[in-house]
Amino acid sequence: MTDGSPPDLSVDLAPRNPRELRLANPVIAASGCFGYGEEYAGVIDVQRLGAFVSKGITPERRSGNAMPRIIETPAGMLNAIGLQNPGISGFIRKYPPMWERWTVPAIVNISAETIEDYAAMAARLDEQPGVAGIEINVSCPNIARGGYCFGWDPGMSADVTRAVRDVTTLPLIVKLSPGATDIVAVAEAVEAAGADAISLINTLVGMVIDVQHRRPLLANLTGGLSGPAIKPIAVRMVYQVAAAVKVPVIGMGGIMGLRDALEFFLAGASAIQIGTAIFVDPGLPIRLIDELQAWLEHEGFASIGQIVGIANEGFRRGDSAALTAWETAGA
Amino acid sequence: MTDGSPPDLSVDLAPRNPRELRLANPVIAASGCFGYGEEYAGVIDVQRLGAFVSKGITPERRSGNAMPRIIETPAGMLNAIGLQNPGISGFIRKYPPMWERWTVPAIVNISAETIEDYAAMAARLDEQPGVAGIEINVSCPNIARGGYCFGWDPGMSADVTRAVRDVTTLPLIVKLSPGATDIVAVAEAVEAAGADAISLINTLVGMVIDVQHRRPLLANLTGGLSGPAIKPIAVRMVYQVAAAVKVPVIGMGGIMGLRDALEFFLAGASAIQIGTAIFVDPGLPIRLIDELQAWLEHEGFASIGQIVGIANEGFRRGDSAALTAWETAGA
Amino acid sequence: MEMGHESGSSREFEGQILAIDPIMGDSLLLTVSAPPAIVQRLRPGQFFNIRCRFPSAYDPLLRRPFSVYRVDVERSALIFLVRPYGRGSAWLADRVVGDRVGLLGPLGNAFTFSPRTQRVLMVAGGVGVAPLVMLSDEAVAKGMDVVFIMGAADESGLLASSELAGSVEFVAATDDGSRGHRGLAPDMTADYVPWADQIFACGPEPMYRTLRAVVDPLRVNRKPPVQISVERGMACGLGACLGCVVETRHGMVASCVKGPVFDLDEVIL
Amino acid sequence: MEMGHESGSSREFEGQILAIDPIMGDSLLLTVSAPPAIVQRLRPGQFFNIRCRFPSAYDPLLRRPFSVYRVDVERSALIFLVRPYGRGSAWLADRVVGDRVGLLGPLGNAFTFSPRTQRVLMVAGGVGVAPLVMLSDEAVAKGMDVVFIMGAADESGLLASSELAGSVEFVAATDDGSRGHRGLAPDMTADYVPWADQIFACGPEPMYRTLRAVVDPLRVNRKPPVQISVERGMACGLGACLGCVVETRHGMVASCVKGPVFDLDEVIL
Ligand SMILES: Cc1cc2nc3c(=O)[nH]c(=O)nc-3n(C[C@H](O)[C@H](O)[C@H](O)COP(=O)(O)OP(=O)(O)OC[C@H]3O[C@@H](n4cnc5c(N)ncnc54)[C@H](O)[C@@H]3O)c2cc1C
Ligand SMILES: Cc1cc2nc3c(=O)[nH]c(=O)nc-3n(C[C@H](O)[C@H](O)[C@H](O)COP(=O)(O)OP(=O)(O)OC[C@H]3O[C@@H](n4cnc5c(N)ncnc54)[C@H](O)[C@@H]3O)c2cc1C
Ligand SMILES: Cc1cc2nc3c(=O)[nH]c(=O)nc-3n(C[C@H](O)[C@H](O)[C@H](O)COP(=O)(O)O)c2cc1C
Ligand SMILES: Cc1cc2nc3c(=O)[nH]c(=O)nc-3n(C[C@H](O)[C@H](O)[C@H](O)COP(=O)(O)O)c2cc1C
Ligand code: FES
Ligand code: FES
Repeated sequence: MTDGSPPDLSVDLAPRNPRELRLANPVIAASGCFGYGEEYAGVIDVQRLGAFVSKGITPERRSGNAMPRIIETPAGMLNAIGLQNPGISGFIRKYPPMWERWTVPAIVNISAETIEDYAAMAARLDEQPGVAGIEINVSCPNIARGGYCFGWDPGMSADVTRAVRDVTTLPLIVKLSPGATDIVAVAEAVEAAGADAISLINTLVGMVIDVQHRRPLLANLTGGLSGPAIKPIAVRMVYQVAAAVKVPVIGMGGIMGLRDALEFFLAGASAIQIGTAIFVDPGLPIRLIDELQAWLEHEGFASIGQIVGIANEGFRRGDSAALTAWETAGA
Repeated sequence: MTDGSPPDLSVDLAPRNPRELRLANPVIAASGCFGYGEEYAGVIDVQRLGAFVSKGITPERRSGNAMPRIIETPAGMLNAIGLQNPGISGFIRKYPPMWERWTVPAIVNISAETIEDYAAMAARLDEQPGVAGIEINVSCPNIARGGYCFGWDPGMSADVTRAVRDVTTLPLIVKLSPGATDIVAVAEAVEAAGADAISLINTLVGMVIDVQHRRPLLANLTGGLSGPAIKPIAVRMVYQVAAAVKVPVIGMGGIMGLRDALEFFLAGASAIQIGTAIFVDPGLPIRLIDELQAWLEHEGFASIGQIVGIANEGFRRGDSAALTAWETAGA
Repeated sequence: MEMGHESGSSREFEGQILAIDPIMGDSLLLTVSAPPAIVQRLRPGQFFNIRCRFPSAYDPLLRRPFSVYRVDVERSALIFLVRPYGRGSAWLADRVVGDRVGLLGPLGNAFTFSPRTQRVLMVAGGVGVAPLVMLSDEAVAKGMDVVFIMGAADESGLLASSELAGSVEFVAATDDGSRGHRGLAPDMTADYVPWADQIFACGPEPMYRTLRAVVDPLRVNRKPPVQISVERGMACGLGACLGCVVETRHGMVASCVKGPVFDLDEVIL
Repeated sequence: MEMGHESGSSREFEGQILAIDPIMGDSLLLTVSAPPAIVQRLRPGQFFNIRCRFPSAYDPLLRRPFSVYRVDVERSALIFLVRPYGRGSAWLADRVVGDRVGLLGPLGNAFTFSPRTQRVLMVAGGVGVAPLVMLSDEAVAKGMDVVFIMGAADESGLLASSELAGSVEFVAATDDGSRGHRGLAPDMTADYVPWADQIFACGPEPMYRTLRAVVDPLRVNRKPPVQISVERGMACGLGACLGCVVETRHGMVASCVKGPVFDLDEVIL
């Protein structure tokens, strides 16, 4: 099976884009959980990562939400950071010049409330040295549509994707929101609109009540739920979406170790992102690279690509293996 | 504040229905987690419960899904029982006659794949002694609409509600599916269609991959996620829905103790259901009744009704406190 | 069915760990206190659903079923055989004497002897040995002849024969041949099938398929009958969730209530 | 900024519990081994993010920050003061000598002495006492005069004055007056404000508001300066998640990196 050389972990996350998004390995640090990369420099060897995604950047500087912004939940956490960031201009001055001297690909996560703002940010990133790709966070309210979240609607998600695609040739990842009832419809729409890859899942909206003070605990009232608690939902969505689209899928949601990571690959993810786990186990992403390689070798696979989607028979056959009604509805 | 008498725990879950659904206390055992009541008779004093909800009943007998049907997940579990039940006829022969001799109100949970089937079941339950109310489980695929889940669509949920309302005067609870992007729209639709109360949340659809065998672990591929893991999502949805509707809201999802229960009441639930927790802590529902009473007394409330929704300022003011765009989208 | 309107006879209680003894390699025998009425009435094959975490930490969430290995009537205690395998059993194996654990039980049905049974064959695979030890004690006490076949991956996984009454004939089988016969426990049964009045087996599901293949050609009119204890992932342990069902000739039945002991000829494996 | 392309200097490691000693009622001092380089360079006020669960159980999920109470250079160990409060600290308090715990650190900035400081006032509320003990040791070693005010709910929550160097003047305050002055720690500070060159405080957030109200009228040109250590819920401890921010005159800053020590005049509480 293998010719003695170690299994190939590399992956191109933008196969239909000439600019490519080739990663040495499929382990990516997730947006909002890795700052701008430098924060973890003293703790792990950041350069060994497949890639990392920046904190979400917005058109203008944002100071974020009031405190408290995070609260632990059973096997998970809620966050309502409120996209604290220096804004696209401040960001461009500071980080891409630093990243240019790094070897690890840096992906910029962008958030906005209008289609024009998404496009304007993307245009500024297009020829920016140090930027390897863009991840569009569509889990934001669309001001023009009364605040209905872009990511909940296939049409709105596609509109954002198209607008960004029109102004940049950079590899483009669209990050889906699990709040969408029909996640496959959104995935298909953004694929058709020019996404080079699809990442999922972003957080689910949750709330914790502070019983003592009789009000929601987070200053923002609600926050995004992440961590192991949401993993089964994430794996299910990756399984569905990977079967439906041709572009690579990047899976995330609650990955805490090798077995979790393998669940996502087997479900159809070409790469994975690690978010919340980095907070509790910063060494995990680097360890995973080694563990993935060892596991592939042990199981006789020549590359990571060989295990992508093999838990889904339809995926393996190349036909779209939609889940039946009872399967999707849960039962 | 209190006149010395213990705080009043009773609640009417169908205030706009002359047949009433008056419970001695607001603690209800959830559907699918309490069998038909008799299973827990040797373990707890079932008659002390506010009420209990039967396993989901279907028009015909179902033997359920193949095994495995359950798998533990981080702070939660997935189930794909597949509605194993004797069917409405077998059910009516066996259980309501037994319940008639009990003092605890028994609510029947019904599931079907067509509107006609829902209505036909409800019609047979209408004058059935021993049945205190109906809970409609709309988390089922609508065969007439290609298997799209009833509960994901306000219109389809309302159609089922209306059809059932037309054939029975029994108190009618509609149980919402958290898979709906806009849960408030579904709640408003079923309220308008005649629901006496709304319960939420049902399980979220999830999947676990069996890494060793490289396929989904559950025979059904997916299952419903329940337990503490989903609590923040459930609390958020109860908060949103309770602010939007006038009928009582019954909250559930991951309640494991007094603090969790209080979160739901403060968010706007008039009663709560306990599901997964019963498996791990069967004594919990009865203990909760006592703990709720003691807590209300300690905090100086005269009744459970006084704390319903007080974590939501808009709810208290009586105006619909919709969350802002960023709050609902998470951020 | 009449239900207790007073506070029902609770089967949920906390036991205190009275002793922890090593057994079968990395496994442990946990002696846990329990009410006398429960200890005295316990039948071999019954099990308890044990909470395997601190009450305030919700992961792992569900209880774990454990068969009773033996009872200690004098100390009013239940003895469990715990193999540290995954998260729940590892937590349990990590306890120290004096700790308290949450028990729900006794649950399930039991192995049963037919009135005229004199010769019994036990077939145990790994930790499946647990309920058969108590059953052997009972058989010996009733004056029966017992042959106890046990299979394990290697020598360290075998029960010490001193754990069984002196009159029991102990036959060992290991996958690697490090002790006893090389092979699986069911392979050793052939010689004893014609001899036995009843066969009792407990082990992983594949073992039962092998057992069926071995014994069926040797049985006459489904005699000797074979009782097996099936292992299913469980949630409630009380027949409420229907997560633990076994397919039988009479449909899907909850193995926590109608089982875990089934007649091999009744179940579809 | 240049980054190590080789394997970075890891601040994540496992320490072994060398000793557990009771202190302040139900609290414990945990002595945990750590690399000598870390122990020797540790500054008072820095903290570690400690994993407070078994690695394979994901609830409670997040690490918990704990200040260093003292270092033991000879044993190459860090000493933490743990109050069993919620789920994480209770887990930590449940460990036994020999257990290993996961540490991430040292994290955060430190209390700093101004070059000409000779007289220092410490104001500690409850477990907030931890970093001020190490700071007092350092002040005494530098030949400074130290007054240490400590407040607690009742007598049992107070630090034994023997935990501090003999030259330290220890002033106790309890909410119920069971020992020392009846009242809050900040109420005792007034007498010492004119005397002190620097004030260092650590306790719950409301204590700082009280402290500000007490000291502000007594200070001249914001002198003596007051350094406080703020307590925020944390996730990463490294400035990456922005979950632990403190509002300052210069915006929202991560208290795990730019803090936990802040100048009282800089933060908006
Ligand atoms: C009636 C009965 C009696 C038993 N008696 C004993 C006994 O006497 N001694 C003993 O040591 N054990 C006994 N067991 C097994 C025991 O209950 C546990 O299953 C075992 O200890 C493993 O649990 P764990 O938490 O350690 O492993 P886990 O952490 O639960 O994981 C074990 C593995 O099984 C998988 N798994 C977990 N749950 C499921 C599921 N529902 N479906 C499919 N796969 C799943 C996991 O993915 C993992 O790979 C008995 C089981 C039953 C049903
Ligand atoms: C820099 C720093 C140093 C510290 N040093 C020490 C020390 O030396 N000794 C010591 O004992 N403690 C110290 N603490 C506190 C410690 O980190 C824990 O917060 C404390 O032990 C309680 O954790 P727990 O797991 O026991 O409680 P938890 O189970 O986390 O619960 C405690 C309570 O706080 C609430 N809560 C939890 N997280 C949040 C949040 N993010 N926002 C709002 N409310 C929340 C919970 O709802 C609960 O009511 C320090 C904290 C910081 C930030
Ligand atoms: C503190 C925090 C901040 C986050 N910020 C962002 C963000 O700015 N943009 C974004 O697309 N996702 C953001 N996320 C979502 C994560 O990237 C990821 O999609 C999610 O947390 C699920 O993965 P996990 O369970 O591994 O954390 C954030 C998550 C956390 C926990
Ligand atoms: C094993 C199992 C079976 C269930 N069966 C049903 C059902 O038949 N009908 C229904 O409406 N909900 C069913 N549910 C959902 C629960 O009633 C409840 O909505 C959900 O589990 C969330 O609550 P919890 O977290 O307290 O369990 C089932 C849940 C479980 C765990
Ligand atoms: S474990 Fe629930 S029915 Fe058997
Ligand atoms: S804890 Fe993450 S930034 Fe401070």
